[in-house]
Amino acid sequence: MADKDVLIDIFTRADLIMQSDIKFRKMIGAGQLQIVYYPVRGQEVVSAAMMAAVNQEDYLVTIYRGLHDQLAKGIPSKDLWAEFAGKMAGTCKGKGGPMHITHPETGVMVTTGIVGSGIPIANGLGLASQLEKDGKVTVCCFGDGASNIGAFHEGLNMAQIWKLPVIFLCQNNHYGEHTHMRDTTGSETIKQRGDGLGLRSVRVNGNDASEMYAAAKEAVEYARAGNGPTLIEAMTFRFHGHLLGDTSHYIPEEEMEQALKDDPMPILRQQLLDMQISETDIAAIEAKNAATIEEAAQFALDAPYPPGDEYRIDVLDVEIAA
Amino acid sequence: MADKDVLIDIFTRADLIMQSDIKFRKMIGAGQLQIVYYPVRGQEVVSAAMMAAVNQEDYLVTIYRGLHDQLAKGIPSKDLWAEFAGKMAGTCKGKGGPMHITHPETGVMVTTGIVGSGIPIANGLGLASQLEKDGKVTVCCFGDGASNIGAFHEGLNMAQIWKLPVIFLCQNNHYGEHTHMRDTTGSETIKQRGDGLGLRSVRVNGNDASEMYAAAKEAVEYARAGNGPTLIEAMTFRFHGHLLGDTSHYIPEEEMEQALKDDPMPILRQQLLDMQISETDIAAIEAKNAATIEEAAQFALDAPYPPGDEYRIDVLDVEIAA
Amino acid sequence: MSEKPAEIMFAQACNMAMNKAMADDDKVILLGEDIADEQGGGVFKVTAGLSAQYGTDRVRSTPISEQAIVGAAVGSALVGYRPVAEIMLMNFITVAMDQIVNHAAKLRFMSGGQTSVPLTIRTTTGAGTGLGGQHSDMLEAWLAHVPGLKVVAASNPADAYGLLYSSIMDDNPVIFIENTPTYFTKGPAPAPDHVVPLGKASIPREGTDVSLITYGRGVGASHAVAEKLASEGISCEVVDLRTIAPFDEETVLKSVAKTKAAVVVHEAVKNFGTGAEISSRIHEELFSELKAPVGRVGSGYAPVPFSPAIEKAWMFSEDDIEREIRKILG
Amino acid sequence: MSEKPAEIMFAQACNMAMNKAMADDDKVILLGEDIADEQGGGVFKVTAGLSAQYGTDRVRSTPISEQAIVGAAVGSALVGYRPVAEIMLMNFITVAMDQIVNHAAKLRFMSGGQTSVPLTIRTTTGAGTGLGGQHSDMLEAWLAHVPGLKVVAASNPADAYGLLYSSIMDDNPVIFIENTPTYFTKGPAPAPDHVVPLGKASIPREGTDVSLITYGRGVGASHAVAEKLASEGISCEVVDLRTIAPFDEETVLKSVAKTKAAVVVHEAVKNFGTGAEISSRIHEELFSELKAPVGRVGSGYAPVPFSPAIEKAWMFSEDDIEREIRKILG
Ligand SMILES: Cc1ncc(C[n+]2csc(CCOP(=O)(O)OP(=O)(O)O)c2C)c(N)n1
Ligand SMILES: Cc1ncc(C[n+]2csc(CCOP(=O)(O)OP(=O)(O)O)c2C)c(N)n1
Ligand SMILES: [Mg+2]
Ligand SMILES: [Mg+2]
Repeated sequence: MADKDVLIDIFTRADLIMQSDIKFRKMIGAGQLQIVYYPVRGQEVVSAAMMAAVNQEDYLVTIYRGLHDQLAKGIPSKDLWAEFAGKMAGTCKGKGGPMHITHPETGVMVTTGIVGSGIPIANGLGLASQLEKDGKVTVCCFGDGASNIGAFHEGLNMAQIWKLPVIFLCQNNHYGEHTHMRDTTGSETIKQRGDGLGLRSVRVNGNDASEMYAAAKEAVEYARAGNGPTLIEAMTFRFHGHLLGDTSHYIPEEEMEQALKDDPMPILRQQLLDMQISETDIAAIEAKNAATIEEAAQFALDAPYPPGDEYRIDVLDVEIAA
Repeated sequence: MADKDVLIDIFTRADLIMQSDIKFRKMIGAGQLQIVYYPVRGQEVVSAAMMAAVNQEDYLVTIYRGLHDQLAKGIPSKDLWAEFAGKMAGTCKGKGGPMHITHPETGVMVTTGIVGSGIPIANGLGLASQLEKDGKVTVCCFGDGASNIGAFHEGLNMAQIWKLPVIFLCQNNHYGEHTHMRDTTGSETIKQRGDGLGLRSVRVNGNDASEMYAAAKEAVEYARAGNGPTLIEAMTFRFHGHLLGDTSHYIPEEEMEQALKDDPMPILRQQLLDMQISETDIAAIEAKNAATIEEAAQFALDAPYPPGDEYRIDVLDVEIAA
Repeated sequence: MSEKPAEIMFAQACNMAMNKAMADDDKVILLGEDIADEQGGGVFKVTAGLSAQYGTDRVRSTPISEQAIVGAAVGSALVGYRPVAEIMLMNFITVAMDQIVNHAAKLRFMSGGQTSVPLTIRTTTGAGTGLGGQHSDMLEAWLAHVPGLKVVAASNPADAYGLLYSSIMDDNPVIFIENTPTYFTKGPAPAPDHVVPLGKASIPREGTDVSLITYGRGVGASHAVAEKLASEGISCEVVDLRTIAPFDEETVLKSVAKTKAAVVVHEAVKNFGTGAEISSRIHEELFSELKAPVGRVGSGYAPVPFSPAIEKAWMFSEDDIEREIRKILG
Repeated sequence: MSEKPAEIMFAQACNMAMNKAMADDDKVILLGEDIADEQGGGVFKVTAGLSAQYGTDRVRSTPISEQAIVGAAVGSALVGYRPVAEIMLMNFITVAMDQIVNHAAKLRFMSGGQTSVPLTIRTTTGAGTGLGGQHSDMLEAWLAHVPGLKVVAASNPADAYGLLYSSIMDDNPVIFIENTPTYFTKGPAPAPDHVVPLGKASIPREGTDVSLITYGRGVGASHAVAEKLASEGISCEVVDLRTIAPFDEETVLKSVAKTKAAVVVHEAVKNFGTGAEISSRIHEELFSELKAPVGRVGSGYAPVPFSPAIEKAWMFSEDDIEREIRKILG
């Protein structure tokens, strides 16, 4: 079991994620936000534990389903919410949107909407750190489905031969869009593929904060010591389908029931209680997160949209003529 | 040890390859042919044994370094030589050239110059056979270096989940262009990658006719029985560099010496002798091959070039206007 | 309401075309992510019901492996199949360009005509709905530049039906581009045997003052502008290319020879877009007859922006078309 | 012979530009297959000696993994490096288009300008030497159509030196296209501090009757034709774009405003090629001043054929340029 402070840290991040996800779904459902949203409910602990094991300066590359990673890595809620809402005050001036969050101050370098494409880019960040000798690691998140695409193979291999300080965090939620992993993946596990490529590979219950944190910590130390990359296959589940509106019709009822029973959030909360962290203290964390989210949501709704001709800025290093 | 008839068959194919390679290099060296040529000397037995284990109707997909595969599969020397020489009588009317040999009558469906790209296409042939239930297998040849590219990963995985009748023959000659495998490949072996992807994978001495033939035979039977693909990593070597003119400066002397000592051709010849096949019989095979090659080479030199405006034909199903 | 002729949605028309092709020819097979019914019949439900009807042998959900998807289509096409591969969104063809360009487009030629690749790649895209930079690009200009490929885009459900059927039955590799934002717009239902030949443009609206040469979503926008300008006495002819490459030069040149003015309209980025080729061809053939240089309308020089206001400012629009028409008509 | 000014080969000029960039800025790193000296310094030896000088940390031979190569360049560029990635031959960008188009070109924009991608992708290609369908394509039109990318091609060693240096030091992603068949042709050596700015065309030959707008290998061919026609009193101006996208409209339009006639010349397939955009822009701006429609020269509508006679017939040629000039000059 990870120690108290670590678990509190993880819980604090995970709860922010959970509450944010709930709020986003609510606001979208109510028509207050009109965006394509990839829910993260169920996967909170994976990224909370992972990001608790790295520093703010360390890099993150993630995907369209990235809210949990981005919040866990520390992007301020206001900036993130404003970007989701397409506002000028958003992390990317509203130009990127939810699928393309960048926030260098917290190390979030790329969020991609192309399955698997973050992996080769993460190597580039790792390569820079290796050359700089700056001691940073790069965390690269992607899904089980992404392990079927060529970039995964090329990227993991290059990281291994060059011993790049990159942690490949495969958040295995069993499904890629509507297709179960068993129908797309010739190997039993994703870890097996990492083994086949020669890199250090582990498979953990990503929904268990302590187990996930231990694996993350070990991978980070391994990378910082110059030993190279690790593939972490973190087993988890997503409770609200591929994107909001998806009814999860393709998930057998028993599977969903079991997954909900294994919901990592109440389990983690109970672990805190079991460690004698008081209900009051936990409630205080939750309340603080709730307040942060309320404020961020309101900020996002109130903030102005970017002007139309922003499209001519940031294409090249000079403004494009109208 | 494979039986006599099989070994004679393999030797007959391998000797044709060896003599063809020697002749091509000679003619190019003498300026009689001006083409980019990828020598196959050293890899004869791999493809001779593989193709001895399949039928003419079975499909082959191969690469720029494909002369050995194409001859072993049975493309008539005249047609092949004429294509290498860019003549209208060539397999592809001179439009494809050495890197792009197609000859459906002998099952040679694609020769690609793009590393790794034959793999996904081989799956398509396998898929057709699976749907047709025609009992055919597809042999897909590529090199060790090709195992680093995304298409390899995607292709092998798809073959496995769909149990396609495809044999992935990785001819591991230790080098991709001028780079040794150890500098590009995170795993010890290519077989390991196949294992990681969940498919039946074996590693054999491709230069040993019997061992190679046994592996080929087994893979073919496995595929025909509907069990799916096999990855065969066949260890071999290329004696004359990546392409003609390459001095192999990047190959350590001892490595080259050892490889030459292991030259599969004299070993196979000796095996025939050891099996009481007479020198006369062997010499007759060699003489027949030599005659075939002489005739093909002369034919290729004498045959007319295609007319310039052939470029408007075969682009689409209708001729393109001038 | 009961008077109205039967209408169907664009997505439905594509579904029906595939259904008919599969019924007519058992060599037609479908490959793509989530396309079978167990996975919901495609994220936009364009393939819904087809695996139930024809089985998952012929309608195959695939891994997220676009190179393998297109490769499997190329290989099976080489030996007599008519695969229809779905690349979920057009931006994802970037990972499969090798299979499309170096293989599908070239194997007929490089084999000296011994083999052919009668495959269809269906893909969808389109801006204006806030999907942002990596899910909205119109990349038809790339494919039009590749000898050996046909490129097709329909502007209405009936054409989609007739063109997709023709694409599948064509003996050349065809890229069939659908438009996500208009998937669920309706139009008159085609007759079951309705076929639209490839390579033939249509003239959905005749006019005398200017020809609007367009395709896909540009057709609706051009119609709207034509309607508006009609009230001012400006008569626009709308030419719907339907096949973008190789395009129907005869129909285009005939129209412009009549109107003596043209604007080419597309959603894709204007710079180096398909409009440039069409404009050049018109100038080359009809230079001395033109009232003014051919105008072009396309989207701006930027990735597709996420935020609605920027996306709108960036995107081709009816206003742009109108402005361009007024400019060249003086 | 001793009078002759120092000459260098094209390939050498590229080598020298990278050498200078690496010396000037230790954030310049090279990635590519076989590029380090242990592997021979590149298959065409363009990077020879650089790993000896700067170490294999900065000059890295890679696996055959073009997505990983470009991805590593993108990632390191995001945090301050100036990577130069070599894609051995241009046809192989087809496997890396996602990294180039969806990422390198878009990350500055999609991040709202927080990050930038100052990478250079060097690649080589060119027909006419019998490499056949998959090793000779000129695909610059694709890249020119992608907002956020610069596309550069040099026509002589000195420009190659000055342009490659500028490309590496540019803060935008640049595709630098080399030409294999002319790698070993010579030209005057540049001064060590010679820099050619991106976005600026040159006029290597002035003339009054017609402007030949071209780049890369088209420049030599255009010069040769200009030379030939000069004897007949036809005066050709040659405009070498050097940067294909975004191209120097000002110089092009100024030249054509003077000559009142233009032919655009490139090696790439003519249909939907870059020549269409340039031709369209000229028509749009100078329509009423032109003596005749802008001519275009490019290669034929076919994959690059292997056999020499077909390849020659297919390929753009000096004859084509001459014919086009005569056609428009009447
Ligand atoms: C190259 C590419 N192909 C297809 C898609 C469409 N797509 C978006 S998400 C997704 C599923 C990815 O599944 P997984 O990697 O398991 O991640 P998850 O969504 O489960 O988190 C697909 C197919 C894409 N974005 N990029
Ligand atoms: C996608 C791609 N990248 C690079 C090349 C250039 N190239 C041609 S052959 C080759 C080496 C391939 O090595 P391997 O797969 O081991 O096969 P071998 O040549 O040894 O038979 C390379 C890098 C290519 N043809 N295609
Ligand atoms: Mg998943
Ligand atoms: Mg090899």
